[in-house]
Amino acid sequence: MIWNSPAEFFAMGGYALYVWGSFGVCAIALAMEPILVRKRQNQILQSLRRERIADELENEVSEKAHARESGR
Amino acid sequence: MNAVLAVIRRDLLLAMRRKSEVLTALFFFVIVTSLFPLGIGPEPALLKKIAPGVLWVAALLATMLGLQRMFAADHADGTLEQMVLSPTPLGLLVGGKIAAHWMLSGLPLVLLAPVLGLQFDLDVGALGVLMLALLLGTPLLSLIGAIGAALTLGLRGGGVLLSLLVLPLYVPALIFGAGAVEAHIAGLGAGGHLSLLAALLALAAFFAPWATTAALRIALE
Amino acid sequence: MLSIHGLSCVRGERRLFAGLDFAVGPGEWLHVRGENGAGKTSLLRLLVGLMAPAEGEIRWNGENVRTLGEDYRRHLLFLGHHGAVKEELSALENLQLASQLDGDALADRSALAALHRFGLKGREELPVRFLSAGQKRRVLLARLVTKQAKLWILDEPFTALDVKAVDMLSALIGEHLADGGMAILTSHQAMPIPGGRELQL
Amino acid sequence: MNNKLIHWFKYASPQSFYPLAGKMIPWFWGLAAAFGVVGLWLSFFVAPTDAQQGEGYRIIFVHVPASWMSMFIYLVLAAWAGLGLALNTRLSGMMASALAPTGALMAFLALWTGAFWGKPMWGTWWVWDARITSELILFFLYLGFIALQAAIDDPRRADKAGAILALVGVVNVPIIYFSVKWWNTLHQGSSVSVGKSSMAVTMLWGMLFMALCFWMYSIAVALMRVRAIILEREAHTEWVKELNEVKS
Repeated sequence: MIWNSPAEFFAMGGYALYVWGSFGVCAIALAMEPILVRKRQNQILQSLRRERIADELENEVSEKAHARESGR
Repeated sequence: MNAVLAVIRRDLLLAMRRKSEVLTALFFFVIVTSLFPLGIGPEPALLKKIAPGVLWVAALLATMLGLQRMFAADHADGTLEQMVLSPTPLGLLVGGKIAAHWMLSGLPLVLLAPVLGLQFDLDVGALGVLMLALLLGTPLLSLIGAIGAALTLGLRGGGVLLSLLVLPLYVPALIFGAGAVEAHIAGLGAGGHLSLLAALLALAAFFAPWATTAALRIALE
Repeated sequence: MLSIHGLSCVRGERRLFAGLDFAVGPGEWLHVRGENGAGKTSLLRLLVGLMAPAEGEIRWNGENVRTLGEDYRRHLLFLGHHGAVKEELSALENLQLASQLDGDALADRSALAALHRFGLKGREELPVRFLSAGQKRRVLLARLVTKQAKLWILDEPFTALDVKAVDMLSALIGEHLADGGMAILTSHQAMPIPGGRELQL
Repeated sequence: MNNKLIHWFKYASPQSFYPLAGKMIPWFWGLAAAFGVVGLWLSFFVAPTDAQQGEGYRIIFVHVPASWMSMFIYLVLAAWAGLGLALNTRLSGMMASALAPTGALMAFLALWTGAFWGKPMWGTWWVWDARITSELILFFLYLGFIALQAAIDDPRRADKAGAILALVGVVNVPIIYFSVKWWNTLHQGSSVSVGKSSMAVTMLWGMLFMALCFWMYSIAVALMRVRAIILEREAHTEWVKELNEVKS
């Protein structure tokens, strides 16, 4: 093991800002990207679901109208 | 071949009828290069050092000004469709358009550059190299620019988009073009830079009309 | 002879037409009709090769026009919505440059004759932007006289024309058909030219 | 042979690729995580302190993979774009558009970590070094690609126009690299020699594993994005309406 204590690990031999600045930004970026993509996917799925519900409602209405007419 | 000459002649004729467009780009070149000494200071040694870069960047931007109009007018009035339907291969006609664009935007810069170079205290040899570099480099700018102009044809925000697409591709021309003059001033000889510029020009002359043609067909569909 | 086999056209996500079959032989003409947005212009653009068909083939004398390329375009004259007329140039220059684009030089004599036929006498040297919309249209139509093409494909050739010009153009198409030419055109009005068939999109 | 070709074309249709990609994504996430854990362990706990650069050198464990991936993704993007242009398959264009944002992100990370590496090593955030400058221009090329596709409404035209731009770019990237390198040697003043110091073998292994992690990550994210793009473009089709995700 190279590090004697956690503090030494986080200090990175005096390069803490640079090392953690690089790794931190990479970690944030690589975590954010899939979240944003997932959001995009959910948005499109949601609009597709709404379209489907709208279609179903339309069908129901027309079926009811049809039933009323034939019942008469 | 007659058709290619006809394309060039028509574009030159049109430019003569609306001179302002050509002259605007030229004045832009003159003004931009004249602004630099005002911003940086009149020290001759410094000006001499930055002259090649300034002249080249200004030439780059001046060429950009006319790029968007390269195909836009022909697209709007249906001439482009007639060019696609002409029995002459579209690649050759596009080559004619590019040649005309160079004669209207590149060639005047080549001729004007030595005068502006004097403002920056360049000697006669350096002025010669500058002209030669621009002579090889400005057709390269027209060729690469044509691809961008065809890709952005008829798009919203086309002008800004065009510069975003084209300027990064201009980097080699800028480096070798300005580098030739710098190398000459430094006494290293401009031969290497100029031959690389010529090689790039040959490469672009071969590929750019083809890519432009493909992009135009896509834009017309 | 132009023949179309199972042609379909898709614009964006919409299918404009599908499975279109027809043929136009020498001396025949086809009147393409349909509502706005039915795909008339798209059909013409497919026929001249500005667009690629989604399905089907267009053949000229039995060969696919995609493989024929310039051998097909040489026989073709297409006049679209837009004028393809440059405002800054005169009628004469427009006509001559258009011919040169096709690879033939056009003598002053025949260019002037064509313009006179369309009633542009005295306006040959005027920049086109000083002409009226109908006169600009006539400059364009003068191409019909100067270009020797077997197949004419005209998109709304009668728009912006007065009665006299309409008659003149009808007569011109009639002559072209009598010479063994072919024509395909879109138009909203009925046309008194014999030998025609209608295609409803 | 012919059978195989048909097999591949089957997966080239968005309809059959959509569920396939869905099944592949977790695997690539798993691989990315596994390589990432090993890579981070190697880069922080196994790789020794560098004799010249101290602990600061550890930035290369993200910097090098990011710059490799930014270049590699551009090549893959151009390959998909060329394939789409040649074979007219719809999926190719979608793959190219799905890769572009990830490639741009990698180029950005390469520049960012490069700056954070440069500051302690060379005393400046930015150096006009051939590699860094080329990376910057690569970043611009990505932005141009994304902007061009965003400006075109018709997805088919966007695919084709993007493809031409990507191919032009791929021809240009090496030219740009060599021109910048040439320019850099002429201007001796700012040239920097990146330490050719004897790299420990464990450092190489760490870099390799981190690069594999980035690679798998890029595939996973690109597949996720291509699924979203497929849904957006095929929203009107029957098969999308019959998907389980949509029904529930």
